[in-house]
Amino acid sequence: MSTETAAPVQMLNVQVDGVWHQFPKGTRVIEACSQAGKYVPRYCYHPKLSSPGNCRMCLVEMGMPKMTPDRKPVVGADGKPEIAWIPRPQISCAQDVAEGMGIRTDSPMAKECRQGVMEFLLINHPLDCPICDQAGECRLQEFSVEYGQGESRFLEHKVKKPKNVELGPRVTLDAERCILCTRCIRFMKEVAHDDVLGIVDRGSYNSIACHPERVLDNNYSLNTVDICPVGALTSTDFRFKMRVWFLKETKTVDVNCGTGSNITIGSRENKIYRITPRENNDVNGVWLPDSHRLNFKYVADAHRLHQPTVKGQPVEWRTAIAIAAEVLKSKPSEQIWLLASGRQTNEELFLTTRLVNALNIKKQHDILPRNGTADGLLIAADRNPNTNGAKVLGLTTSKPGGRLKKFVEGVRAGTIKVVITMGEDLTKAGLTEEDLAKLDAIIALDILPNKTTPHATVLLPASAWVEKRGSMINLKGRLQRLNRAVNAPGEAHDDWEILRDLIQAVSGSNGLYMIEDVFKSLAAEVKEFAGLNLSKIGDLGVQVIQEKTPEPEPAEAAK
Amino acid sequence: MTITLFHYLFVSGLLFAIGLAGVMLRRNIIIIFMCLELMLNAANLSLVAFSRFNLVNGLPNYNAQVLVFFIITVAAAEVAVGLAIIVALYRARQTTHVEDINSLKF
Amino acid sequence: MAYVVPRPNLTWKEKIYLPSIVAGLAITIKHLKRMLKGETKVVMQYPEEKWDAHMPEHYRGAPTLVKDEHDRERCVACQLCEFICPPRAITITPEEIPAESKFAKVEKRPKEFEIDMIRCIYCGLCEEVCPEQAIFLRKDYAITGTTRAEMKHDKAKLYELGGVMKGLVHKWNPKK
Amino acid sequence: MDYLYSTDFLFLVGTSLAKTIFLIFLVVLPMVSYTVYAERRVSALIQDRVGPNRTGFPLSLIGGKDWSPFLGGLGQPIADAVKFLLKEDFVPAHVNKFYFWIAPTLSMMPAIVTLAVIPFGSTILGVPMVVANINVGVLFMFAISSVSVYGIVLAGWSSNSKYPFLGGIRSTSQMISYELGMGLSAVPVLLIAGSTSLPQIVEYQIHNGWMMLPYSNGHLGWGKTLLWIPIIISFVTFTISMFAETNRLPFDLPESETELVAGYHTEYSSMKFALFFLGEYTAMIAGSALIVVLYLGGYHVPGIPNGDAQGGIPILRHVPGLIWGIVNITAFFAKVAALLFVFIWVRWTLPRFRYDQLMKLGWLYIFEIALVNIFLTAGILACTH
Amino acid sequence: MSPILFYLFAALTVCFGIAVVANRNPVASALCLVVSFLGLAALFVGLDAYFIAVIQVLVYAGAVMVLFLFIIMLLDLKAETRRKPNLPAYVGGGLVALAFIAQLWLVLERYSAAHQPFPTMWASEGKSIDDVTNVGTTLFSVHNLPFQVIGVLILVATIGVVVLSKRELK
Repeated sequence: MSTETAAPVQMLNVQVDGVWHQFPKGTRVIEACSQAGKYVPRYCYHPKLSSPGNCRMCLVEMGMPKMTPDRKPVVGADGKPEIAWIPRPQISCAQDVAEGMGIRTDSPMAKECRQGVMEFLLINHPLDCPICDQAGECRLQEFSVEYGQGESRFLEHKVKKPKNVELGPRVTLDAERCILCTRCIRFMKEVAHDDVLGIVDRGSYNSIACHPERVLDNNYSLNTVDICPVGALTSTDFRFKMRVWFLKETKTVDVNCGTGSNITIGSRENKIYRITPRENNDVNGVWLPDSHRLNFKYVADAHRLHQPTVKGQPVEWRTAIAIAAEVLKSKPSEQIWLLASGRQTNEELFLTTRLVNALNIKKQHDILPRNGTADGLLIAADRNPNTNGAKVLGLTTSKPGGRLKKFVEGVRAGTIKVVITMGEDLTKAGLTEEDLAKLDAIIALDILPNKTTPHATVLLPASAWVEKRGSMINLKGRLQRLNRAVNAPGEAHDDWEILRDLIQAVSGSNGLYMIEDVFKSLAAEVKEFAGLNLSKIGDLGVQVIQEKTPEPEPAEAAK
Repeated sequence: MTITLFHYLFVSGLLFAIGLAGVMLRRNIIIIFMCLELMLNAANLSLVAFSRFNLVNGLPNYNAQVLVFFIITVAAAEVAVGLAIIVALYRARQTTHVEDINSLKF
Repeated sequence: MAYVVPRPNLTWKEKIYLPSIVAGLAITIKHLKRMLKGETKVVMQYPEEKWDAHMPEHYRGAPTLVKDEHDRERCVACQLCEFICPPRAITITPEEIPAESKFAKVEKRPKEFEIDMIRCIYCGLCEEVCPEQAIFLRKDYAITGTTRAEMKHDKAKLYELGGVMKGLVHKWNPKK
Repeated sequence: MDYLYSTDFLFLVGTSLAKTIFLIFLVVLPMVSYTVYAERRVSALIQDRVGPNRTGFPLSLIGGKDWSPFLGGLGQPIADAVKFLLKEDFVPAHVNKFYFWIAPTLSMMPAIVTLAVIPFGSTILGVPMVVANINVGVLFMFAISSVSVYGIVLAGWSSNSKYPFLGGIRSTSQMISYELGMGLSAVPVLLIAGSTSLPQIVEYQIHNGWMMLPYSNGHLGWGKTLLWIPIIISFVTFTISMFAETNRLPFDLPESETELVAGYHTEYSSMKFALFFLGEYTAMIAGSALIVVLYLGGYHVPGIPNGDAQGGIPILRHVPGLIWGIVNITAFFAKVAALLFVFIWVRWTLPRFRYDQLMKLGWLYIFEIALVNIFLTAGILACTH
Repeated sequence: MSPILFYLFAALTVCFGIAVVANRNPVASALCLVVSFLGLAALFVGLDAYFIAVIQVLVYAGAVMVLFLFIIMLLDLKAETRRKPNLPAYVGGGLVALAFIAQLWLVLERYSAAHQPFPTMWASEGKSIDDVTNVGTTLFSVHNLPFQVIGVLILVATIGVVVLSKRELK
């Protein structure tokens, strides 16, 4: 990688705990220590934010090369420069490495400093870990175990501060637990550009608060909860719901917009409790908008479709598939239209193309465009997570939704008699409910009832995005992987299985038994996926489309 | 209606026909083997029937029964050897289907 | 590396085995005879004889929840017992204590606390792990029921079994 | 056709039916359930425990004052039976349903059918106490008991699970192996008695002394003493083979708990499991009965006349034959019960064999010894007669 | 033998014989063959051949078929249930069998002796109807040489099986 860079970054020699390393110029000392395998505890420092150096947790011993009177470094017996140690500890988060610098992260002094800082930080801390939501992922807990001392020597009364304060609609503050690292303040100022938080009162009574007459209602407010190293800021939504150590963490990708932010789903016993961002510096950094993060409740909706129905009557899967195939085979291909979805995974889209081929309905398919406004940070204007996948697999044109007008006309004119929809509400594609009633048959895959489902001849319950495995291509052309966090309810099947069965019923065997097989066929047929498989995609994804695809114009598409 | 030699011989013939059909229809070597046993037993039935039919001094003709005894003995030995061969064959070819065992050497 | 157990070299007499078999039979019949004569001391006949009076202080019976002398729930639904429980007998649903409650300082309490006594193995880990000293193994050991539902102790039942336990608890300590 | 309506035929059918009902429902099945009880009680006593001692008969159900623990423990088999009947009959989803259902029956039936040829008494009112007096009785027993292996094999195979399958396979090879030894072991007795008919073998023993107690008729002789040697060998090998055939410890490898959970009936529950249990114990009773008939004089007790008041001490012949008929039946089942006790006693004394040891014992010792023993017997017979 | 019993056991034998051929599952086939053999043993009893009947059950049902079942289960043969039936073979085999039966019928119809009832058994002095004794006597006196030959054959078979079932030593 570095061979291609035009101006090679200058490398500096730095000694970390007695071992000499090389770091590029501009590396923070705290990062250099981490790279050397010596983790330095920190509270206020965050790699994506500025460094105020106010928690004092990252104190280390530091030193510069010893100089002879003629400003030459003194070389020791081992041929390396000798170091003149600074008598007082230094914070490692606010300083860059320098040539010949020496760092001691585990010297007696550094250890003692951390112990002292820990003790001070805990003076007014309520120590209510059994109640606190942060317990289990709390830096205060972790570092007091690793670097603190076992017992409290504090005998006075602790300072009482406001508890259970609603900073905003989604964030609750417990000021007693706060260690005043100011990460949240800096995040709101530097990343969200919504400078709403600050510190009020003096001395021991310092506490975080919103500016008067303002609330913390920014769409990125929940990121402050993520970066809060202690339990001071907690998510109102997740508050007291479940202890974090019970949560099964599933690495997957957000599907609320074309960005495809990397996320981790925390679930327990088939129930999702929270969604947190996952670091991927090529996509979303470490942030995630609140709107995306909280949009998972519908998955556990009581109205989820859980049994295949034919004209409203519950039937067995086999029957439903057979009837759907019967309907499709009974009509000439000109009368069939397929509405795919930008929310389908690549595998499902691929099988959809196979269905299209099996039914021979060339050009009678498209996806439903979903447009909003971009917020300039992480929310893209295209709210379909996999528009690029649909384009690559040829289910839509370069202008998604371009064929819908013709489709609506066709339905109204009566030339289109059968519609297959892959989880999309047909009324959103321009049809009215009267138009739907006019159709001979609708075959719908969906997860929740909508305006189309009551009209569906065959309704096949599918899986939501947290319930399936697969892959999607985001707007920047990055192929990323979805993983299953929970199981689909009732008899609902994976979409690809439904499609596989449908294709089988329409055209005969195709021998796919696992999602890996589907990807294998996909990789064999589509050049973008050549040489890949689901495990090769990895947690962080792979770039498959190099050229930047133009985003659809919001003004024109939002009709 | 009394039961005569005819009935026994006919049942014996039926059994033999079933065994014969089985040998021709089925392609699983073990089933074929079982059908062979069925045919042997059909023969046994007619032997015993004749033995009962042709009394010697008021007793069945025990020569026939001794022959049946021999047949059963030889059949048992044959089954043991045959099944050992089938197991060896299966180990070598992973099949008991006669159509899959079509090479002279393996 | 496999360890080869050395086999003893048996004499011809030992190889017949019959003498040793007879010797074994003699031993077993001797036990039977002694039992029949009533010479062998046998175990306690449970429902008639009980050892309740001699139960040691550390006896681990059914796990229960306790309140303090001011009728305050000690449990804050931290779910550590649920986590530690080897047979996963404990299920806790936490809830926030409403602000108007006089115990609102503690913020959190169990909405539902269930111990499935069919699963419970009386190991006492829940008692050991509890940071609030809210769960105790009491001396009830004959937990029976006629349905599975009956054997699932809910919060009310657990407090009923547990009763009151005096003493200071961390969360009420103004210094902490 | 006429024969079907003759009095002779009806009498035969009637007495056979009466004997079958008496034997199976009044004697063997209660005996089975109380053998199970005895198994538990004896094992407990041997291991210095008490065993099931409190299930009594709930007298309150029939108007008793209170629930009195009457005859502590003897109600256990009845309680067990009720429990077996009322338990949930769970059939796992992965089993081969048809064979899974038929297997318990197949393991129970042969054991009961073998009882048909056992002469369990002399005569009562002139009717011989054997359900079917056929002249190939011994062979019949061997033939039918060899069929009982199907129940176990099918149970193992249809359960579609590892432990039962291994249990089934083990059981098959074990039973085939020991059948040979058992058959050959019995041949000396048949040679000496000169018959394969079980009643005739008992007859022989009444006249010439029991096989295992040759002087019980009071006559001594060189030939008899010499023949005692092969008979003892035959008795030992036959009994060992019988243990193996009935899957009793030390040969219970098909259901060894430590390795195979419960072997071929791992997946069974409720009444289907109970049928396996009944089958095993019925086989035990049938085996014991066969040993009694072949070696221990059957229903005969020295000095006691038979049901026709024949034989025995002359004074006793004046007592009505019916009494002696009942005494004979009692004597027979007392002998069987004693053998059952030995079965149980051995079970709680000896540890289980290893599989290769079991096969080695069957093929290299029992089989060879039994074979040589036949020649020995034949030689002695040829010399002394 | 009573006609009812004869027809019952003959039907049992033949029907289960057909089931042996018709079943696609080898285990089911083997079990049907066992039932067929048991029916056959009953037919032997009807012909007063008790010894042969018992030997039939002992050897065939008790040993040979258990061996078959054992091998089938051990090899876990399920392949055939997935195969497509070979229609011409079925038709051909069926036709040959039918032709055989028709021929048999024609021959037996014309064989007048076959329609005579079975003669009644009676024992002359010095002989008994104990057929174990009688078969044994015939076997060891008249057919002594074949008996010895059979013994050698079984020995050879035993050695053959041992050699065959030994894993080949490479």
